[in-house]
Amino acid sequence: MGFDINSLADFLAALVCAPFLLGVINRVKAFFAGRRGQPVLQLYYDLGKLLRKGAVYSSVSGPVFRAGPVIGLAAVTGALLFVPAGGHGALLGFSGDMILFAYLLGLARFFTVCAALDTGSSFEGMGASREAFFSALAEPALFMPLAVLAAKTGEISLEAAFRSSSMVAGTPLLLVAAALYLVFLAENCRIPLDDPNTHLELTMIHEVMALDHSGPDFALISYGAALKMWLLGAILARLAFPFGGMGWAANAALFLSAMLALAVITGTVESCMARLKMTRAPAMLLSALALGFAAFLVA
Amino acid sequence: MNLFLSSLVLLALAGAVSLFSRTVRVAAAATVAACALGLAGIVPALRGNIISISLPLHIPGGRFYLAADSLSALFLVPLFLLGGCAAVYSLGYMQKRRGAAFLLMNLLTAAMAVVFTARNGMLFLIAWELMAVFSFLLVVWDYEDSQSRQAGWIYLVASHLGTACIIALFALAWGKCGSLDFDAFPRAFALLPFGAVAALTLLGFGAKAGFFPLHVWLPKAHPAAPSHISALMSGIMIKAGIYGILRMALMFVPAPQWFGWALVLIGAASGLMGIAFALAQRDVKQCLAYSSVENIGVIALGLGLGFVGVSAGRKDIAFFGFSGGMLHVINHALLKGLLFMGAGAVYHGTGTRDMEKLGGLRRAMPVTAACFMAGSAGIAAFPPLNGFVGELMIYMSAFKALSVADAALAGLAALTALALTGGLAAVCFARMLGVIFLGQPRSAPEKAFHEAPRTMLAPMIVLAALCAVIGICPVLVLPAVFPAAAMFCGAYFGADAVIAGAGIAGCLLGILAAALWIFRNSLLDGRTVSSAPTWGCGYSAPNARMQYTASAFAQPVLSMFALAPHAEPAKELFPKTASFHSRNRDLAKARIYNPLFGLVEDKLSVLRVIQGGSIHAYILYLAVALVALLIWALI
Amino acid sequence: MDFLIVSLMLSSVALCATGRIRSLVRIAVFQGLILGLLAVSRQFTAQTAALALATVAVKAVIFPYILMRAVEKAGAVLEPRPYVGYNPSIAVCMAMLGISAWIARKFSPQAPLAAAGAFFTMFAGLFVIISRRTAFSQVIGYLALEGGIYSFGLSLSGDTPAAVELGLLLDLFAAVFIMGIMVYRISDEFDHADMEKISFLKDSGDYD
Amino acid sequence: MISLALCAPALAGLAALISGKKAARALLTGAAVFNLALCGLLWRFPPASGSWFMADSASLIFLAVTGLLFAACSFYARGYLDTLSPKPHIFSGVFGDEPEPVFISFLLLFLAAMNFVCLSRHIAMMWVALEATTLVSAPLICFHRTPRSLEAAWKYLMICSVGIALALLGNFFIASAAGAANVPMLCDVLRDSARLLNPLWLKLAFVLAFTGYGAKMGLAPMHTWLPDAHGESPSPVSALLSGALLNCAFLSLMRVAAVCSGAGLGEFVNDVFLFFGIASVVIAAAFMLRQRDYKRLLAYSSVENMGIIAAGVGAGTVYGAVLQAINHSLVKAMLFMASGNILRGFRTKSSAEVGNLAAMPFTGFLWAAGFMAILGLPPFGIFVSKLVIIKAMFASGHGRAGALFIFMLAVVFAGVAHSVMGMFAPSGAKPPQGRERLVFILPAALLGLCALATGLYIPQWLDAAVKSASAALGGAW
Repeated sequence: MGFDINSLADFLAALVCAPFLLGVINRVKAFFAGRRGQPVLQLYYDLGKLLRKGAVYSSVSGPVFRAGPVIGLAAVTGALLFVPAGGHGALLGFSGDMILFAYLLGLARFFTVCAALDTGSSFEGMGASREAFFSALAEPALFMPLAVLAAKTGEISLEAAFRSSSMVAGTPLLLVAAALYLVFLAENCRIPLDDPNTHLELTMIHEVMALDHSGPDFALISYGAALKMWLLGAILARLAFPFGGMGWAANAALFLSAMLALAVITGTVESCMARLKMTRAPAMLLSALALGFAAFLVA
Repeated sequence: MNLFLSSLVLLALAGAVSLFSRTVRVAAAATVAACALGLAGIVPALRGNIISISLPLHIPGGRFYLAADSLSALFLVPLFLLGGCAAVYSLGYMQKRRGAAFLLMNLLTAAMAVVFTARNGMLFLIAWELMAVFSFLLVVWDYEDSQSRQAGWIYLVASHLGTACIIALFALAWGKCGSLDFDAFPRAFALLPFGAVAALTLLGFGAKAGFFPLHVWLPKAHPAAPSHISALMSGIMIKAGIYGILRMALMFVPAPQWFGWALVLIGAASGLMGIAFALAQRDVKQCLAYSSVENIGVIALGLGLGFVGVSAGRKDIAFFGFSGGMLHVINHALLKGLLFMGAGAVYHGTGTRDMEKLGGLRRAMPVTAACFMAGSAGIAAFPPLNGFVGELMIYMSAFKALSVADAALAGLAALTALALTGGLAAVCFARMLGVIFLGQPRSAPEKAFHEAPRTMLAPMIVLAALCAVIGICPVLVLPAVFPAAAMFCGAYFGADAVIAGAGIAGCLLGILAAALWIFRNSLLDGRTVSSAPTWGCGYSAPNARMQYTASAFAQPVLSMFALAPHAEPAKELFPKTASFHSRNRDLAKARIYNPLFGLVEDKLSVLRVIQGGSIHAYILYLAVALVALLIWALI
Repeated sequence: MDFLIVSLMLSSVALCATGRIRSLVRIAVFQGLILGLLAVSRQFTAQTAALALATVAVKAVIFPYILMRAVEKAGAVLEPRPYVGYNPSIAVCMAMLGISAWIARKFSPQAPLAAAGAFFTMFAGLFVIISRRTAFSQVIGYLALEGGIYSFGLSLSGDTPAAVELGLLLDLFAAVFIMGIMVYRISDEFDHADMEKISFLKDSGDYD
Repeated sequence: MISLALCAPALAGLAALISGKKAARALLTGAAVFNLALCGLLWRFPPASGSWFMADSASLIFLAVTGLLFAACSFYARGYLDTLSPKPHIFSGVFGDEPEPVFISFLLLFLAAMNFVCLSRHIAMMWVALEATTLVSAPLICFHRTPRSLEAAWKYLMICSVGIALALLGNFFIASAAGAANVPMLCDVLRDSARLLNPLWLKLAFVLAFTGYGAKMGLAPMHTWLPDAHGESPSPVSALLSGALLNCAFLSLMRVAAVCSGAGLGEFVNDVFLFFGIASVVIAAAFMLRQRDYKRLLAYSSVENMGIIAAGVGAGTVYGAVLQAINHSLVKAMLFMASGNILRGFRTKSSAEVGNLAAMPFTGFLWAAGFMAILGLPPFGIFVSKLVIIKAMFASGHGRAGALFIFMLAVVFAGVAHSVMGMFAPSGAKPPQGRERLVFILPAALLGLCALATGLYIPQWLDAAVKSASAALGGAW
């Protein structure tokens, strides 16, 4: 557990600079497109603006619509508690928190889908249906890398797995990282699967579910999305760059640079790949699952 | 033990009283009292010491021998809980012939209680078939419509085929050890070939539990019964199959490696196929019935991992597997009971069970909506509620099995199946919740729907509360689960940390959500909050029917399983007609059972030419029989 | 003794060969007489004599009366074609004779002819019942069957007690009497007695 | 005492022949009650076995069952005869019925003949009695003189007489074997000293007796007369035929089988029983699947149950077989009476045309309970005896036969459940008006209660009697 100051500091750092990642990704995409692009801190400004605004609710929607964003964010922050976000251990950890981590993400998705359905609009329904379908496939894809970690280290707690010595290494590490990266792209609706800044409702998946949210609710949702990106990014980073040994400052710096690198990579991937056809999307998720299997067999 | 027996007698009496007295309220109170008495009766068994009673029963091989150990107690707890709730629920739900319905329900509960405690083969079989008969009479409750008659017939035949395997198993054992008592069965099973015993057990009890290829009757029978009866059946009766397998497994312990494997594969198949078919259904109760098949699959996964752990010698894998499976038995009983009662309330309020015609019931039936949401979140196994705790244990067992050489593949198979099933379950219940309760009503105007009466809501609230409480502090239900799991693989104390962790996580989540909710409200109270029609992307005349329907919601997922709803494309240049229908043909039934029954009938109808009506042919048969016998005698 | 048995066998062959009802009845009467004589010839005591007389009375007197009454009632005397033609049925008789001889030799070495005769009459009776179409001939076939078994009983077994003998006779008489009434009623009801056409009660495949 | 049990019904039968309608009915019920009382007496003080007759436990059991059934049927017949209006029966067209006294006298003679079979000790005398039952019951079948019942009666008479003639030949074989070893032709004596008899002759005798008595008992392939006879005869008569007569045939077959198995032919005897038992169940199942006439359905279920009993004997448990015979008689008689009520209510024999049976609540309940019993559902006795037989089959190593047996029972269950449920469905059929008379309900209900009793609690004396009966008939427990 080690409820020490460092992990608390990491947790707060994560809360603060989660939206920063999105800014970096947008800047990288703009750079590739030859534009100056929006300021890196754009998401902070949006959040601040939204939090000060009122809200417009659809006459059709009810309490579920209002509870959706709140529970979504709560679940994601809950998941963050268990992830060794900084250079050190996670705030909380018990044997079996990998499963809790995956199911908390599932809970967040479940409530966003219900909130979307509550609006009674056909577009949000379509988004909800697609999101539900992809999440059904993403769940096993997420479990597989975690399973490999558990199998190698014999630990079923995220924090313990990362701290243990017999970490995944060599080719299995590559396979696990690739699988996790695919899941990262799917969960955070990046280009190959879903286009974050499309304006045609029929093509959106993740965005259309937030179509009817306004004011503080929309702020909570976008902050939740950013936090989720930071979450999965943290796992990827901890996996790719084995930390440990150095002081808190050095670890934190190394971790932040890793996250930055991840954001840049995502930006480049988004700019030079077109979006997959809707029927091809499950193929990508199943390939993530296959990579996981391969990692398991090789490890 | 006499407390337990007196509860059974009281149950029967309450039923009989309800038959004659006009108000069924008295009988309901008596039934609830009987269930409470029953619960009190099995408390000593929960703590591990076996209570038993044995009287002579004057039929060959029969002995009135009841004994409740911790395994029986595990199954009796949800039985009495649901039995009481169903009794209260039926007060509001049943309109016609209430007395008879009450009698049958009470007798069904009593028969199930005897099944869980019988220690003599003859008594077990009698209680088993009585359970089937009473539930059959309740399935064909409104025998006016041919649909429920057909369902009743399929149910009766399927349960009879299952019982035939059990009868064969008991007869084999009786032949070998000369007595029908369960205590003598281990001796008999040692002599019998293990393959035969295991096959008969899995077939016989699997048919009642609803394993994948044998589940065909379940989605037809459960929806036809009145809702509180399908709650009882889905919650407890299919668990009798699981109980049977466990009871028999106790007798041929140690089971070889492949038995655990078989259960894991069956569990995976049942889970995936169950939830896939559930997604393809339009009828609420059929969807819930198929999800029962899926949950039975999950339980089978847990038990399978338990047996794999036992044969691999790892006590922790086994303990997690068994306790996960058994915890899921209790959780599923409560959750499925809650969901079926919810579906009953919907049917009671709206008069229809077809999801495509419902929608927006949240406004008309707020309490039912809240309970149904709690149930769906629970059964999709999300953290704060009790479904998560059961599946967490099974996951732990799967994860731990990964690092053991010969159990790794089983663990991997279980893990992927459970993950995919969990994902699809979330989709299925989001769909059901969204399509029925959220959005706008798709058919009749809202005021026609009315909330269920208080007597129906009370049990639902009680069940929802129970689920939440078990989810938050699972330590409440452990005394029922851990001793039962320990019967199979010895006590193991690592599990308490996991359970405590899950509980803490649940509370934490609650606190976080509450904090955010307060934060959000504080932001909004100063601001202008207005309401407007949903953003229809500028479409000029949106109407309620444009909402996403159940089959539309499930279409992408089903396209993977070749169960997608069938859309008839318009063929002419200027299409006048185009049609869309979503038939939910049950693959197993169409591909396995219809051809099988057809084959049996053709083969047998060949024999029908014997009765040709001509007396000469008849006497010829006589002569031929004589000659054949003569030849047989002389060779 | 052997002469009686041979004539019994010959009458059985005649039974299979003839078609018309009246000649069938005459052969049945003849067989009855032979059986009576057979009973007496084995051992002549007051008891066997009385029984023989009773057998002859039943088979030769009462039964033809009943059957002829039924035949007049039926009117249509023409015997429809039987399943197995008259000539081939004689060939069948030969085969049956061979079989009964083989069985007799195998079972009662000490009196092969008597056993063979009995078996042959029995098989002939059975054959007539199976191959003829009208109820009349079936009754006569039954009588021949009964006679064959009775002759076997006489030749083989020891002295069956009088009560059993009487019982057998009583049964035979009742059987003949009931069959006679039944045939009479059938011919009255269907105004023919061809059992081929009277076969409404059947289960075989006319429905799904 | 025994001779009284025989003569009383015979004399009553003859007296009924000549007396008027009122007196005949009084005689009928009087004789029935007297017979039942006599059975009770015989049970209390079992008399010594005379030269011709004896009352060992097997005969006592079947005597009691026949007596009970006859009593129930006699009360039912009183009501049945009332409903026969003087004008000809509806669907019998032109033909009137037999005069009532004739019907009653034949019924009583039928009882006398059955008692004769149960109590007889001499094997040939038993044959005579069985032949008498056939002859007496043939006119009973065509009581309504409809063309179909005439045909059924003729087939019944012809097939059974030919069968029993073969059995007579079997008797003569036994007589010659016994004559050679000068052993008297008495069942129990023969059984005890079976070792001395020439086994080849006994084997032949068993084959002939099996064909003959098997035809009378309704074992396939000699069963062809049974569906026609039981389907077409009036319901009290078919109740007696199915319930009591098949048992007598079974008893006589077991007497001969006891002698043969005593002489060391047990292996062959059991194999024959098992083979023909399973064959009967299979053939009966074939006809019960798509059966449209509910009385014929009951008849085929009798064939099936006789097959079960024969399979029980073949599997080595005569105890199970006798228990099954008792249970089957009780339930089958009840079902035939209920079918009589349905026939009278709906005027049709085809189960498709019968609908909303709930309009006749009592008969409906009896019909449902009866079929639950006959299909072997637990609270009733047949479930217990079937389980004993299945256990014996597996214990005696006939695993595959046991599996086929259970599968066929399941097929029968499916077919029958489907057609019976169809009769409860609300269809176009107009439900009968008027209240159901007690005389039609009470006898059936009493028999149903007995069947339920044997399912839940077999009293000590009955258990002992069945055990000694199975020992007497040469079977292990």
